[in-house]
Amino acid sequence: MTIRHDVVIAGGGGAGLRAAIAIAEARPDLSIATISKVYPMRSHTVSAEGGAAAVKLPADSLDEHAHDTISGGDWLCDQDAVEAFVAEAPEELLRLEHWGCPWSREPDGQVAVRAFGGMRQRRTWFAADKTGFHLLHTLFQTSLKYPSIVRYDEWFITRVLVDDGRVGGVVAIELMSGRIETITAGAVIVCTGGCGRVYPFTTNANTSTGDGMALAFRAGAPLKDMEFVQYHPTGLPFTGILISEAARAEGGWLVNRDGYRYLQDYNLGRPAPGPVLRSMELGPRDRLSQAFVKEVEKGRAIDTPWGPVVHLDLRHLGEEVIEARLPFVRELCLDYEHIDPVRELIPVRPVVHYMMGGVDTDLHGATPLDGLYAAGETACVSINGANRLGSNSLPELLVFGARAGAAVAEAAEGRRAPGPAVLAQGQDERRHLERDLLQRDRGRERIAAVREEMQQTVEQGAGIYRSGDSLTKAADKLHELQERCGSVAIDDHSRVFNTELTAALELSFMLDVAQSVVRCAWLRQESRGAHQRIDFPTRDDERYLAHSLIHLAEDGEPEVRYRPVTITRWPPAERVYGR
Amino acid sequence: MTTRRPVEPVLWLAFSAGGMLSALLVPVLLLLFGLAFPLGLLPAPDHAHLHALVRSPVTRLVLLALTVLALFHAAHRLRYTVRDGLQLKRLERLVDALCYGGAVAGSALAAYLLATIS
Amino acid sequence: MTEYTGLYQRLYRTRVPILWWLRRRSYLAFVVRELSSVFVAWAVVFLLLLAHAVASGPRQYQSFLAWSAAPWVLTVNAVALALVVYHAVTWFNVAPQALVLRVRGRRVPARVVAGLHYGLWALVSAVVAWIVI
Amino acid sequence: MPDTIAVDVTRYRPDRDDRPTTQRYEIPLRKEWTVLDGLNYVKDRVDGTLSYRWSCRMGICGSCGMTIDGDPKLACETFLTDHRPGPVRVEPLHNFPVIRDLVVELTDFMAKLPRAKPWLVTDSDKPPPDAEYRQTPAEMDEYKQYSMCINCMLCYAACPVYGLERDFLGPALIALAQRYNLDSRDHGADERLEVVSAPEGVWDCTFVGECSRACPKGVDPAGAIQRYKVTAAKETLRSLLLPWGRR
Repeated sequence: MTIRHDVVIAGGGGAGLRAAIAIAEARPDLSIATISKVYPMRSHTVSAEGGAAAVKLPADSLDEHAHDTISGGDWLCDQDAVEAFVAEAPEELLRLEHWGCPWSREPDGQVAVRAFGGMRQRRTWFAADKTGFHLLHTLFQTSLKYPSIVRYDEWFITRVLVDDGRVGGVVAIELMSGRIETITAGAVIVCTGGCGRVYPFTTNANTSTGDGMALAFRAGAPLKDMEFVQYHPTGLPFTGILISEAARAEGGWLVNRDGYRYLQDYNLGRPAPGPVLRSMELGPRDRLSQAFVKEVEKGRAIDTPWGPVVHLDLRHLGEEVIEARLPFVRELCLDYEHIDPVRELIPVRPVVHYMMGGVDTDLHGATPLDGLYAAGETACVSINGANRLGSNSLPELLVFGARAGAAVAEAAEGRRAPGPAVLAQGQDERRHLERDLLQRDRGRERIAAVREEMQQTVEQGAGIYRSGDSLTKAADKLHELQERCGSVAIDDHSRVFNTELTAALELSFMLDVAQSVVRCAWLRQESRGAHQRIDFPTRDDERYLAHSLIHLAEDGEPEVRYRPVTITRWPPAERVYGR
Repeated sequence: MTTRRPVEPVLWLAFSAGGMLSALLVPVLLLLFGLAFPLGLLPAPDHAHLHALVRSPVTRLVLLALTVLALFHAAHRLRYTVRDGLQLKRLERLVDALCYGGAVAGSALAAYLLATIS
Repeated sequence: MTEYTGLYQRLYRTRVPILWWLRRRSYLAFVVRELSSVFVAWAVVFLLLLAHAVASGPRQYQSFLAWSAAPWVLTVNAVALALVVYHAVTWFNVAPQALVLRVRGRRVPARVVAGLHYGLWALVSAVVAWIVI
Repeated sequence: MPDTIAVDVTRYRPDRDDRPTTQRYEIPLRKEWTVLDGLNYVKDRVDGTLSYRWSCRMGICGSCGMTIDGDPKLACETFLTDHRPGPVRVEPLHNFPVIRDLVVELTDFMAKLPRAKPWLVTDSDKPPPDAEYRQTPAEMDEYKQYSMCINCMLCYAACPVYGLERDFLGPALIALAQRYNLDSRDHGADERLEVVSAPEGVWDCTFVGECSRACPKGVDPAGAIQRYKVTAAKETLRSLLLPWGRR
């Protein structure tokens, strides 16, 4: 059976919904399928806490936002993309306001903005500390207005179909029934979010398994800058639940076992009682996470059953500020650590949070593969470079979700009926799923065992600090795990809501992503932003002011190329914080 | 306003008003006349005093309002409790008719009784 | 392996048991609250009979008093009083959820709204008792 | 503290079972483990065929609603140690058809959702301003609480009326309608009234109040419904008393 739509959007989170609305507004005649493995409001956008950056105050300027972003990204950002991004971010956030997003307000009724890490001005719009939640629900509820958006909730995409160099649709499983369908479309926009679950300790939801990255990669699109993985400096031990950067933006301190604000030892400025922009706790995430590792090496962290931690101190902010600005932080601490940040120190440690890399796209979300687009964390337009600044990801998914939608709406004019090759591939994939996976009788490996080994491998090989050695070992191990993944046991032979089948598919997606990360990290022999090589501790603009692009070559093996970074107005310079 | 069944809001208003009025008035009245006087905990008021009281138009009006609204309050609650508690959705119309019918009849009787007090 | 399951027939649907309101204490409390209305109705009927008796003359009033002292009437009234008080308490407790009061643009806290109701209750009761006695 | 605890999990595999059965798993009892961690332990190490939904594991995505020891709960916010000595009874949410194991069917809610027009309805004659709508913190307070719903469906599982009346719009949906009605930027209250004030809207609610007690995010759907009744009643009175009025 085949279902036909004009556009397929893979993923129903922030980027996917924004793209869908953009198309529905521009071209109500196009039929849009949003296919997501979860209901839209479960998407990981929901977990974003701190806020969304866009120039708002008169004292601020687009150029300053651009410069903060570019220096924050250690000059690996494409500056034309950054300029487009900062220019459109304000109107996107304003549009959200017009759609009903409950942005926090100043007493006079204006939208309030807060400070954020690495930003020279206050420009982070926020809805208390549940910004992602409100943003996602606003987008989802607004999307219900448009009859041309057809939702396929809880459908799992297993393959992007390509015929003659052109994308023709996807194959997806309806989880509720187990139906496997070919859904054809002239364009596919991949908006499946990040891949934090490749690592053992992450803020990311269970669903962030890099599906879209792997799907695009397998379809022939390149992945860009995959070696840049962001560790957020403040996650709760054991769970990895995120404690928002807003906690530091409101004035929280990071202290070591001696109660000492250790960031002053890492070229991030001198401590002041209140928050100082681009200084100390408001430095960028890569530098803060690296400082943590150094503190542990110096023996100044606090040991817990879940590894070393430092403390986040909010006590001096007082109950009123915490309740008004950080209620979710308090709720999470109370629920999961049984501590009250009003009176107690919060144990925190760095935790994998965001993938700077992703599917290579241009400024309009288009990948080099005809008909394939990407937006959001899945994509790499290159505004985040080597390290994303906090609160840039939400406006990114809006700006580039909308741009991808607009591009698709325009390009859909010349759409063709899917060729027989696409349908044949769909049949092929269906047979593969039914025969090789659903009927698999004997498997030697447990899915979870392979997954855990992969996660430990990637953490040890490509963590906050990497080396040629650690990466080589990781690459070998991942190769072995890839083999073993082919024989994992799938005891569940039911068609109905078979989460063991999806877990096996996700595992194979994650292994593709993990291998890309390790390979690109091994090849980049320099330290830049979130990519810190012990054996190459300095930035090397001569050789590596360039994006890595990994793609499947003709022979089916991955191949890495480089493309120069686009520099428009801000030549590479030293990253300066605290001065 | 284009509510399809404006009768629901009206019934709900009567229910609410009855609930409020009976919550405020009934406990004390029942405590006095239902328990305190019969049990001799308090001396029962003499007839002349009460007679003067019930002859007053204000008392009669209050009593009428209380009775009518309390009956509609009871009808409303009973209707839903019977419907949901005994799962009699299919007999909903009959249940409604009996409950509100009872309230209307009771109200009429109350009005007659209170009007004929001399 | 099974073929397509004809899923819509295979969803497992439970029927709500007829005694669903015994399954949770809160459900039972709810049903009791709703049934208190029967005793509210009884109470107003009782008061009507009283008013009628008073209007009919001293003799009828005396016999009403005697009737109301009969054990079964006393029992009914004791139960009724308990449930009417339960009605009043549950009514005032949930009132703040339905009633939003504002003073100078600020929402009056739920506790205060409930407190006002209880205060009014006490006042009304006192006035009624004073008038009757 | 004993180092294991039993969980009794409802299993239902539509291609094998006619009715749900219960399966017991012994799992380690750790103080930082939630019921969700326990289920994940089972899924990863004991029985890969167990199906349930979960995603964010931090109480914001709303996926992992289940009936735990009789109460509708988020599995990721319910700690095993609070249910000692066990066994912990884990069932699918009540009032919903079961697809499989702990996975329930939510299509009824998803289909009803658009009917309440849960989006900002603005004056269609006026283009949106090029600045933000002003909204004071006090104006935001009016609806903020109702905007915190995560659609976890616990309130539907707690609501006996929804169990009896499939047509009932239900707590979360009416609270969501109220969220927009009370938003100072919205002008859609009249459009929503038709749906919400229908018999299967607010009037089906008997104010059991369990929805508000079940809500893990402090939303008060029962209050939203009662407030809606007050509004609808006022409107009706006005139209009855002033039939020649503005409408």
